[in-house]
Amino acid sequence: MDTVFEGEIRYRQYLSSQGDPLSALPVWAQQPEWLTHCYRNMVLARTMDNKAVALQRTGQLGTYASLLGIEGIDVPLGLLMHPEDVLIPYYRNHACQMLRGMPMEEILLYWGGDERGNAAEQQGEDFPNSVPIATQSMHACGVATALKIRNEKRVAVTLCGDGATSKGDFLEGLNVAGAWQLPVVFIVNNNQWAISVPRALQSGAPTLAQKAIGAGIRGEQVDGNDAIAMREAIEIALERAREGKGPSLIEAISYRLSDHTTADDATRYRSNDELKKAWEHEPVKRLRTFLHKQGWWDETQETIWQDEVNSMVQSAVERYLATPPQPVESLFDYLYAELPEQLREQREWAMVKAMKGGTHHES
Amino acid sequence: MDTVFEGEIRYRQYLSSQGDPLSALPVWAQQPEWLTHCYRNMVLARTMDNKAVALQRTGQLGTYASLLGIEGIDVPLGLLMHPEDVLIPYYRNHACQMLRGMPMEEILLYWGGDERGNAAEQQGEDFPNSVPIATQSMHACGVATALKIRNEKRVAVTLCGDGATSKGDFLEGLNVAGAWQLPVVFIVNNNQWAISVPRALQSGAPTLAQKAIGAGIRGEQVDGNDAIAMREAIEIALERAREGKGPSLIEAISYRLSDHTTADDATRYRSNDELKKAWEHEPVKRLRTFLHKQGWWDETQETIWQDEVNSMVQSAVERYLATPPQPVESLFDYLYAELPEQLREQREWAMVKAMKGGTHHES
Amino acid sequence: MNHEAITLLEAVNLALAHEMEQDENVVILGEDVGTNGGVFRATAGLKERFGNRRVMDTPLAEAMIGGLTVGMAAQGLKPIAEIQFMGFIFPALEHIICHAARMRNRTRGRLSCPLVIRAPFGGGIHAPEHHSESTETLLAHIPGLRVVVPSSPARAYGLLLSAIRNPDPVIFLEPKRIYRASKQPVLDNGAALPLDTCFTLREGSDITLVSWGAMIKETLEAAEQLAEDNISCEVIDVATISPLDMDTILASVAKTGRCVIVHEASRHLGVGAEIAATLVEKALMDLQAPPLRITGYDTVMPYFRLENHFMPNTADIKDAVRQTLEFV
Amino acid sequence: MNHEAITLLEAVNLALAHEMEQDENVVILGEDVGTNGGVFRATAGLKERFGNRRVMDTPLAEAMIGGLTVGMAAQGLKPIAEIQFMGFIFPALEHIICHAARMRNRTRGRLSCPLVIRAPFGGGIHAPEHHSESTETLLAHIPGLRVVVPSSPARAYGLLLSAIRNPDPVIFLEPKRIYRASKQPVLDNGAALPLDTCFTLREGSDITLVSWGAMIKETLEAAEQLAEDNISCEVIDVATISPLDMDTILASVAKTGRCVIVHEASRHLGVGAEIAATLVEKALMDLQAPPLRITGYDTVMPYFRLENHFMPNTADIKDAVRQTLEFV
Ligand SMILES: Cc1ncc(C[n+]2csc(CCOP(=O)(O)OP(=O)(O)O)c2C)c(N)n1
Ligand SMILES: Cc1ncc(C[n+]2csc(CCOP(=O)(O)OP(=O)(O)O)c2C)c(N)n1
Ligand SMILES: [Mg+2]
Ligand SMILES: [Mg+2]
Repeated sequence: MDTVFEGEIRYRQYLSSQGDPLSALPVWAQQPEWLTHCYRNMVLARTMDNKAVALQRTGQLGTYASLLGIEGIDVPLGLLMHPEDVLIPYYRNHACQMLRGMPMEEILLYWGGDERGNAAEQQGEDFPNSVPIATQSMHACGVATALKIRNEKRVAVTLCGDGATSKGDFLEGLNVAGAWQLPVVFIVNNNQWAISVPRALQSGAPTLAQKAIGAGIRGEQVDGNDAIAMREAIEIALERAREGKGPSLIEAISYRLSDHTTADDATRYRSNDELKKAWEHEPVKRLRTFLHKQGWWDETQETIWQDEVNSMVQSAVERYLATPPQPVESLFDYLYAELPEQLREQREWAMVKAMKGGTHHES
Repeated sequence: MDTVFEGEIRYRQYLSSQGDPLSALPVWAQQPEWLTHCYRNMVLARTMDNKAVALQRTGQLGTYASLLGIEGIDVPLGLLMHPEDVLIPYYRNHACQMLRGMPMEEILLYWGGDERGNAAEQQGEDFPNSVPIATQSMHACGVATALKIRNEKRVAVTLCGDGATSKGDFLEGLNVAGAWQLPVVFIVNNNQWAISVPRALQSGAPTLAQKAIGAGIRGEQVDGNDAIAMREAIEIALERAREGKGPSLIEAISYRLSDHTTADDATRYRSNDELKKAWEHEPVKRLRTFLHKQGWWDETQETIWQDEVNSMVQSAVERYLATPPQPVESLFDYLYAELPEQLREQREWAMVKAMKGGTHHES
Repeated sequence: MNHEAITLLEAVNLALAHEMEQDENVVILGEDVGTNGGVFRATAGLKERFGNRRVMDTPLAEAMIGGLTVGMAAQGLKPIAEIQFMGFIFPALEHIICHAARMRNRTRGRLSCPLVIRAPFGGGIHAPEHHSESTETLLAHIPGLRVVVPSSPARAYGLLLSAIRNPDPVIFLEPKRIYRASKQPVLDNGAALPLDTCFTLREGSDITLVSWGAMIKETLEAAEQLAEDNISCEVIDVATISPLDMDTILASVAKTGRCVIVHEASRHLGVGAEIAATLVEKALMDLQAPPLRITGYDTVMPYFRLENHFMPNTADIKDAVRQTLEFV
Repeated sequence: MNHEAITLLEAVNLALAHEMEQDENVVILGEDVGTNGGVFRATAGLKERFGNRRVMDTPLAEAMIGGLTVGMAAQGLKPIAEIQFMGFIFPALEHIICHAARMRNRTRGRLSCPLVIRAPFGGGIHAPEHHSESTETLLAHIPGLRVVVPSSPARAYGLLLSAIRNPDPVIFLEPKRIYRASKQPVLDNGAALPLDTCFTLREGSDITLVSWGAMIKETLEAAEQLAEDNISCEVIDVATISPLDMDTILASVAKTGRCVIVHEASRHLGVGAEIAATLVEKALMDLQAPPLRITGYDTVMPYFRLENHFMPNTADIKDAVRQTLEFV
């Protein structure tokens, strides 16, 4: 029997969990600038995240999906995408959204149950969070199709979790990206869990990156806790897409260090031991250790930055909390470019009802 | 970068298009019995098919999907599946259905627009034709799950076209089959066209078999015009599934020698040259030539068999044409195990309306 | 035998456990239904009790859940699939509409689909986007399906038993707003409640209030409050949305001459439309006032900060009742 | 400028070509829409004329078609997706319902989805299973969408132009039974017809007949035949199923006092239910008889040998009119 196809998946990693280089570093990683910048933003993201969880616990935010453990993926990505690229995120990419200019208070507004959290003009053409799993993969292909049709040197980047790779949308997306050679990059945040379902139950495939093989596109596996490896992988993929060399799939191996959302209790289904081990590999400490060892970052800088970051987050929270709710008409006013005649009567009712005051179920 | 996964796809073929062995044949193929039996059934299938097309052309059948070009896949499969296995076909597997006991007139009845064509008791637990593309792939996984839960040594076998491999159902099906190690065999009839869309536009993957790699299951490519190769591939896959060794995907390379259906006109989108070339590789002539060369089949046998087959088909057609339509109540009587009270009134109306006679759009 | 006071959610769990115990063909599948016991805990303890061959955590794919369920059911299992939230049911619709609802009809009874698809639905719990819609119309319009919505722990228990035992596909929509809202003693005796029939929860003579699911709470509240003003409301819980038992509603309206229909779903082609249309078709002469519909708006369900504006409330129902009674 | 008599199908093709010519953001995608020009030939010649960057044969996956369309539209293209038959639209519903219909609302207008999804629908052409259903309710119930159904070549041309130009998502359902049923001169002048409004096709004083799509044919036929008996029917083509222009229907019924609604879709929660419900809500006092619905049954669309039993016909409509007129 002739072999008619051969494929392989390789694994990219530079830093050990202890922050030591495992092989020669890329040239750019021999300089402090980018990596300290990256680190600062990872700390900012984590601080914002802690605050968001705290807000939820005190009833000031809705159900919230923590970004804990995704910093090594989202922060490099946010720094590397061009402003004119298009981010088509899932619901865990607040760090990347922030780096692309979305004000922190808008992020909170979204998780506070307000559509205006998707409306920040700084979001440009970026998509809002996608709640229906994996649907964003396909939107990214649609965006990439538009970019390709118009011959623009822009890239559509989309993210999803390991669980999402089981859904048709993700798989159909990979396939059309390959068939049409679209300028799109798929990043899978393989954080080992889809709520309570472990990675092993999602697929019999030993890697998720090999789903790229099924679609005939480029795929690789990367240590998602290693910001250096992630930058390398993302840069290559962005560059290829931008140059018309086709799509890529990056499986970034990470770990969901938080509960699935604030509505979840992960102790019901995963062991403390596993979680404790995962913390040994986490991206923020890893990069900090590396920077320390390089002499590019020290405790004083850390303290100063922590203070700075805390006050940035605090003022964002204040702006968020000061945002008055939308008027009831807002239910109607963005449904269509122009409200159809037929809906005017209901809009009136809604306003009258709101004026009459208290609805039965108090907010 | 470490290699964390390697995979390959191999191609299985024994007979050249001229019916000459390309390598040592399996032991069973050194005897005439099975192969002549297989050949006879291929001729039967083709004769039935010609007749069905003729019936459609003369207004005695509805839109019909020809099986021309699938004989090398369907006939071996029909002969190799065990009676207790479950066939979950697509809409082009009449030959396999017939070999599993479905009377030819029932096949015609189905294509004649009558649900009773799915009701033949000889169909046992086999599924009816699946019109919504690729949905059957998932049903096969559901059937296989049931077989596995009950610890039965039975196999679910499902087929689809090359176009269907782009649809989420097929891909989600491969994935769950791998995750759960289900006793299921997926056969892709890669006949190069999905109506007017050529194989190359469906996927950037050089083989469709490699979609198995994406799902972490066994996959291979087989010459679907070579009944010997198909028997080998099918036997191995069935055996593995039956023994609990997991699912397989077989990409059978064939060619749709007909229009997509009788409602299609393929000259609009594909060249006569291509079609003519495809006829050089077709499965029935290939096997006949091989049998001739082996001295296992001759012109006299051919003539006798043709006559026999013609009369078998003819009497099936007569039984089909003599089947009176179902009464109008049949619209209601199989919707639920027991007709809900709520529908009795409509059932009455329907009967009254039918009695009043001629509907506006004459049948 | 359990007859403690339990929540609707616990009643669902109890019915599932009861049928799994009785019939080894009953199996459960869905996202997070196993170890986690479901994100709402509806399947809590079942995997431990019945093993992972009968309680299956699936990969994350609703079309797949729908398709697996069809395949399993056609093989004679009685699969109960959980769709985590009704807002994620759409990828499964092809399997539900084209296959589950048709298998028996398509094969003239040779194969069938004795399956249940459970999904929590409706608003009012301040959940994220897509977690609060009421799109029962999409399923209720499909011939060959049954769509059932319980409104109390006891009805959840009894109707779910019937749904599981039913030889045809049943969509079982669970109003999550009242999952834990109140408790009621439920005898775990395997006694089913009938499908395809309304339940009259309160008798009355002035007006008929028709609702289902979580809105039964506000509807009963309205009836109670109106009673203080000597307005006597009959309250009907539709329970099975499709096929719809209009006979009970018609009989009630023949008596009261007036009707208000209450549902959370959007108004345009909500199930209330069918009820009102059938009322006027079959009982125009009984109607002393137009049947009014108190419903969600024809807007997208807003994010939770404004969701209570979308949801009908007790005051709305009372206003509609008064308006109906004043109609001349 | 073309003003030959053309079929509805040709009118669709003409409108597509017109808008592609006018606006380079208009692109077409779907299965077999390119080289083959669509299985019904609705896109014939467009790939040759506008190239395969603007007329795209997609891989076979409807969820993907839905999702691509959303992504393209959010980028400012005006994609027109063809779903080969409406019976295959289900996998795309998640994208249509959760994204296309919500993008503008979700982002408070920052992004939008100016897209059209075309699909042939309805029975009567003796097609295989799943090729003949009328499930417009499933889309018409969804806030944020528009659902449009033409019933003549001229309306197909004018409404499709509007649908393409509309800044929001439009589902454009093409009644395939009348794709080639008759011809009408259509001026290819880019003149659009308004959405969200009914068309009164025939004025009358005794009764209002309301329908859309292919059933307009039988409805007009019935009106014609009834005129011979001096029964004067007003015939309204709803055209935009959602949002529904009830004003036109209410005004007509205010005049006639009677109404028959005709549609192919199943009765239970068919669009007729909403029309009847709104009629009684807003015009109970105008109604001299219950509005009747002449519809498909609440059964699965049968295989084609029996399909004509399922479909309403002219005699049914005439019977309903007489019954309504006799109501006292
Ligand atoms: C279509 C759909 N089905 C189910 C859900 C409910 N749900 C939300 S997140 C989630 C798990 C996702 O896991 P994964 O893709 O691994 O991403 P992670 O949250 O781990 O980052 C599920 C099942 C959903 N949002 N959408
Ligand atoms: C979900 C769905 N979409 C579209 C169709 C219309 N359709 C019928 S057959 C077909 C092409 C199938 O091609 P392929 O899978 O290669 O099978 P083949 O007919 O070539 O054997 C299409 C698009 C359908 N039946 N179902
Ligand atoms: Mg995950
Ligand atoms: Mg094909």
